[in-house]
Amino acid sequence: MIWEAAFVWRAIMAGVGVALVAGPLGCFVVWRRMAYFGTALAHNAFLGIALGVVLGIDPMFGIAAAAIVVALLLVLLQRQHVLADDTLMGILAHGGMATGLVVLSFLTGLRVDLLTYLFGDVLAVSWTDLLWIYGAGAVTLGALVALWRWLLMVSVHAELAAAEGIPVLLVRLAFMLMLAVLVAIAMKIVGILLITSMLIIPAAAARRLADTPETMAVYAAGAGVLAVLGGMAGSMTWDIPSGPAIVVVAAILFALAQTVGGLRGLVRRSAG
Amino acid sequence: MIWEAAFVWRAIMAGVGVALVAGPLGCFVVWRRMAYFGTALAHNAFLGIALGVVLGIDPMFGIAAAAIVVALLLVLLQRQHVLADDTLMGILAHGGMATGLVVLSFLTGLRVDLLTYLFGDVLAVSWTDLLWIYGAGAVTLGALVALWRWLLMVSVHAELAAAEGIPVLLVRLAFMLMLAVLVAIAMKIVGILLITSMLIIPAAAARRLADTPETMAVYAAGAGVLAVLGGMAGSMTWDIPSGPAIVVVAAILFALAQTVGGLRGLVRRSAG
Amino acid sequence: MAATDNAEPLVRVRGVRVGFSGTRVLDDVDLDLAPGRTVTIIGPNGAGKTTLARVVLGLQRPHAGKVHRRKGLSVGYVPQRFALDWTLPITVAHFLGLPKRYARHTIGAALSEVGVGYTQDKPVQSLSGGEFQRVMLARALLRRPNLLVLDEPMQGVDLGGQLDLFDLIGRLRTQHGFAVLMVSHDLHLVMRGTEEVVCLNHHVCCRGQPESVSQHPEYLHLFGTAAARAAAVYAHTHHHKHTPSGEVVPAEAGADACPETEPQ
Amino acid sequence: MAATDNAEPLVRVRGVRVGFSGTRVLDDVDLDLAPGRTVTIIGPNGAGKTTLARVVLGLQRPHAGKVHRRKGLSVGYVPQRFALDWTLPITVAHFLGLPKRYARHTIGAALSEVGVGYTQDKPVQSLSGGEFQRVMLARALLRRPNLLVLDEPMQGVDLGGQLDLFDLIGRLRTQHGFAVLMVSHDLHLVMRGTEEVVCLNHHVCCRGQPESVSQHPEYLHLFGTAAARAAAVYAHTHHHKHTPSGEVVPAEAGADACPETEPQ
Amino acid sequence: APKVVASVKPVHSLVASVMDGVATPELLVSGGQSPHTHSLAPSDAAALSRADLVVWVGPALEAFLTRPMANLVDADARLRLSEADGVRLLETRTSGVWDGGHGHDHSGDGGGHAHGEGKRPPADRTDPHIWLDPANAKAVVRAVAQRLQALEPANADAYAANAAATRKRIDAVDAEVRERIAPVRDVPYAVFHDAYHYFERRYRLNAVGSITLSPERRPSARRLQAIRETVGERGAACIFREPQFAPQLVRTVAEGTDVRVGVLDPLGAAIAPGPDLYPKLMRGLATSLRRCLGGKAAD
Ligand SMILES: Nc1ncnc2c1ncn2[C@@H]1O[C@H](COP(=O)(O)OP(=O)(O)OP(=O)(O)O)[C@@H](O)[C@H]1O
Ligand SMILES: Nc1ncnc2c1ncn2[C@@H]1O[C@H](COP(=O)(O)OP(=O)(O)OP(=O)(O)O)[C@@H](O)[C@H]1O
Ligand SMILES: [Mg+2]
Ligand SMILES: [Mg+2]
Ligand SMILES: [Zn+2]
Repeated sequence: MIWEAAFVWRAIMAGVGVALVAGPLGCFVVWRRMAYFGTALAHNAFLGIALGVVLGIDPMFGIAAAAIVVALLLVLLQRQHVLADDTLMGILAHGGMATGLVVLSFLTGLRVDLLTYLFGDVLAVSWTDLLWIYGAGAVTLGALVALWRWLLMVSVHAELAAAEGIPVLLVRLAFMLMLAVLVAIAMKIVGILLITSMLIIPAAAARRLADTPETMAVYAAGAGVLAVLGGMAGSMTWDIPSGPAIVVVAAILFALAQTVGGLRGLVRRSAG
Repeated sequence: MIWEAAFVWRAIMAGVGVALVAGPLGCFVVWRRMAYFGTALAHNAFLGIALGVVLGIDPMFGIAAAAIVVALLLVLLQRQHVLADDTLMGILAHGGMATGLVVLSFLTGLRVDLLTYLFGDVLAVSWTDLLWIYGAGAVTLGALVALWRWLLMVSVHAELAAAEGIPVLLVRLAFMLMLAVLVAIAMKIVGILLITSMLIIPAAAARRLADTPETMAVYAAGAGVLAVLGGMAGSMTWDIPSGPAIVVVAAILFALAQTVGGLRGLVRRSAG
Repeated sequence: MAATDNAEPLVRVRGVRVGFSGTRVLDDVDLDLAPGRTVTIIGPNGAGKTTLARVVLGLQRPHAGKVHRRKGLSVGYVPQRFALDWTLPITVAHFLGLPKRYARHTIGAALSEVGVGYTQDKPVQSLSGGEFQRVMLARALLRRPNLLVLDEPMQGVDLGGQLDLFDLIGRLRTQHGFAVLMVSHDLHLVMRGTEEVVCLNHHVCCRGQPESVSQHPEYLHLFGTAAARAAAVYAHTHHHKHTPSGEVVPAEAGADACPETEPQ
Repeated sequence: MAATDNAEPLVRVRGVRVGFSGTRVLDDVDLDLAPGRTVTIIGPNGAGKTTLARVVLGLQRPHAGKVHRRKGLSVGYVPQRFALDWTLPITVAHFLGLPKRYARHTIGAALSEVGVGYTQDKPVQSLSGGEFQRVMLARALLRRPNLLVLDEPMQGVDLGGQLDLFDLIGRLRTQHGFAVLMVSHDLHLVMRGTEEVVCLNHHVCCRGQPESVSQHPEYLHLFGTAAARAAAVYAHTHHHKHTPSGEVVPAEAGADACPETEPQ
Repeated sequence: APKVVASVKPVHSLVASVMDGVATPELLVSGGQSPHTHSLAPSDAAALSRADLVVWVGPALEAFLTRPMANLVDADARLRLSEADGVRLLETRTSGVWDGGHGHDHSGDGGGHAHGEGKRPPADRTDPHIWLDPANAKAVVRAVAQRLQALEPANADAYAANAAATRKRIDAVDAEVRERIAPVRDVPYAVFHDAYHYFERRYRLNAVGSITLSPERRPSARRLQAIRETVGERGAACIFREPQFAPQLVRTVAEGTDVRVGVLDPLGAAIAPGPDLYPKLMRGLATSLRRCLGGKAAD
């Protein structure tokens, strides 16, 4: 049977690994209104590749460099307090992509396949990829746990946090870099569609059911894992691409959570 | 000379037409934190195409239908007040795209040229396209002017607006539909990269220089037109693609505005 | 509802109940707002005053009971909390012209009347707390509404300003005959220029004219000590504790504790 | 700066100037905050009180002058305006445990002390205005700071609550010896339990112990009538106008109008 | 029989032809799907991971296969045609306007060098449409047959025979195309994307330029104008679009001139997969060229 194939298990493990990190990290993405961040990084991958070629380095490093530049620019622009984060990320995303395209147009004769990064493929994950995912995941989760309360405080009220002595700028920067590194690695391995979905959708699904930030993080990780398992099962059963299948299951979980949350609200209210 | 070619003039006219509408509309996109909306619609174009094929209708209508469904779903989900708009749009974007991919995977033999929607091409604009742009543009601008103060009031404080008798839900819906129709049409003609950039970047550039919503709208339209002219000139001088060139010029204008705005702030402060 | 017989009320609230996640915030509340009259709601924190104002405005759907608003009602509203972010460039003058446009000198006059004429060309977001409250009030008054709903409008306004603004509201009400629904904590100020006071603590504890209410046992129960202490504040030494809703009134002092409240 | 000789101040502000787009909000302001002492800033709306508090906290960089904060300073802060949106699920108890975790009974006790023990498991966003202010105060006190900065902390708090909370702050200050910087409009309340009062109207108009300040000509100029009227509020009829900053003090009444202010 | 997977239709056709009567290879990108937006279904992944031989051109064409090839396919089951013996590679052209000259080797602007063994262009600059040169198709057949023989010596003879037959058929279709195109060989024309370098060189056609290097790169206004001018100056008779890409750009170039618009289908999108696809594809190209350049517009 197909379930016996090693690639299926690697795919499940990769998906679960991504889900476990993306869930908690995604909660901050949802709280801080950074849903656009993954997309912004993905759009800049183009520029990263072009950079990699110009500088003669591995495109992967080019992409990572572009991601870090985007994160830094975002933190810089945020300090102006005049434009919302989504606008800034939109500008960085499209500005970066357009710049990448312009640079590429000078590098005549070069072929770049952007869409590979868009769709990626969980089914094509290698053992080395798994190591990368779990390695970067463990580091990210560790940093997240270490910074958890500071990050929360900054999300609640940045000025209050600053007044109370939390290094707001550093905390923000650390968060952006964590996110940038995770997305850059996962984008290469499972594709941008899957990684940004896994950041946003399970966290959003968890919101209605959670009372505290911590439970939301745990539920988000759980919802992500469920989506991976459900999506892989669906993918095997109907022979549909696995990445999209996982995302669709995550979206269904979100819809369910909305319904359950809504019903719970109704019940509580009539009890009141 | 190249300036004599009709396609150049059509491209400039198309770009200017898009800029004139996208500038003012984009201000609301920036204020309402909806930078993600264009991307969300674009991702759902996939689903729209698939729908079009399944239902046997023109993909353009499928795309428009998907755009309207996204707009409606967004207004519906917004009413819960629990998740930020960017999160909701992220879910709709990725959920829709994944669903589209899954549906497409059943429709083997179907040909989808994603790249056309992503990049479009101002250089390939026909006279009919120009009619569409200016037609839809005029309608959108008219509706925008008519709803301007209500829209502003809803953006300032939705509850206050509702208390004062403004039909908040309808106003929101009207705005979403305006945006959806404009993006859907422009996406087909000039590509999603260009239309979402023209929505966000000129408006953001105008922010630092404007004191009132109206001046911001006018500056945004102006910045958009400048970007189109500059970008087209660049594309004719150097061998760079027109769409990306326009976006890059817009991004440069944004950076300039940031600098000018920052300097102005400094001057004012030391005067104080 | 003695005071409402002379005119059809603008808003009529009957038997309204609102609950959030297991607690009843409003329980069987009646309220009438008649043209030209001021109703003031007082009550401890968390009593449901804001919730009641939102019910009146149609922003909060009651979970039971009825709310009837007269057709064509035009409302001026000053919400209790309100923060505007910097993404929208908007000056005070422009904000006052939303959604209806007014002549610049009308706007200037309205701002001067609340004491912040100098803020006209400032960005709304740059205002100080008290300036912002004044601007909100100017905007609400400028609309010449039938009904003015003010949820603690004097928050952060300096003391001289509070008196002036109370007087201004009273004067305009006399001129234009609108109804006022006010939420306030300041018992001293409240007692001036209001026709009806409603003491609210989830249910209506007592209501009536200021003079009669201040004699009411329920009123004294809720506010008596506080009012007395406020007057004696300079000479006061503190040795008892008075906490707000949910803690101050013992649990069994719910609806039963208010036999004086008129039944619906 | 008479009162600051006995201890090295926690925060020392000297000659601070802050301007926004052409107007000077703070001009040559000095301030010392010493352990165990309360400094209260009073002044009309728009006087720059919040701006000064933010300068003290390091949130606003002064455009001229110096601010020296003692190393290892731990701060409790209650900002004037603050709204939290619903995207973050967070209960009151959890909010109090940010960023430092406390035992649940400690948190419960802190909340009960400010009179809102019953909100412990409510979402922060669902609190009423007064409940929220109380929670913010509880959180600031729980941190056992060296310096407590309270920007109109009693906004929306009911009257009984205000008295109790003032007493609570005073009691804890005596116990733990922290410094308090308070911004307030309530002159009656302010005058209790504060060592120093600073009247601010862009520049320091006068400063000193409450008793001496209330005799000061600048104080009377700024607040005299208001204070008198507040006391006489029941019997008061209004026939003069008193507007806040920028309008009340005529333009030429700038720094020159304060010869009594000690030069820096 | 060995389990064989081929990436795109033309490659699949050549492999199927070699395996004719023994087994049928699997095709990954079927129908009109683009190798650009393809994502693997589990059955595809399973096929790849079980395969004894996977034939693809290389990352320049099937970018989506890069990681699956590395991670799912056994190292000794991979066959990258762009590295196969005997396949002559061309570097992608850097300019959109060519001096034509019937496919002679031109260096310099618009050039694009032929690479024999030993000096291959870097992977990201390789023109991947190798099958459009029958000589390369024969090299592919040889390489595939060799691998199959090594995999399954029992059927070595069958493979050898099939390969020989296939090469013969390729020769036949080569001659047929050459003959069919001969009358229009000197007629200038332009194409949508630069996919036909191999074909032009083989048949010494007079292509004057392409609108874009590859479909995902949009042309500049300057390039578009240059190609328009070239089309005018060189008197191009036709400009060819491709079925999977929107026709607007081609229309823009043709606008205001009497250039006809034709269709070329270099991937065989409209042809049923199988051993016969390759000859049909080549003949189809010849027919389209002949018809349009000879005076009839398509669509
Ligand atoms: N959306 C909500 N969800 C849950 N509880 C809520 C919600 N809104 C209000 N509450 C609760 O209802 C109670 C009444 O709130 P309300 O704002 O009406 O009080 P209030 O009388 O205006 O108090 P204050 O004087 O402090 O402004 C409070 O305990 C509050 O926590
Ligand atoms: N970021 C800013 N940009 C421009 N002007 C500002 C800014 N912040 C404050 N101001 C202006 O500075 C002045 C002082 O503001 P501040 O908030 O310090 O006053 P305040 O004394 O706290 O008043 P209130 O009693 O009303 O809270 C106000 O007129 C305000 O409009
Ligand atoms: Mg309230
Ligand atoms: Mg203030
Ligand atoms: Zn007492």
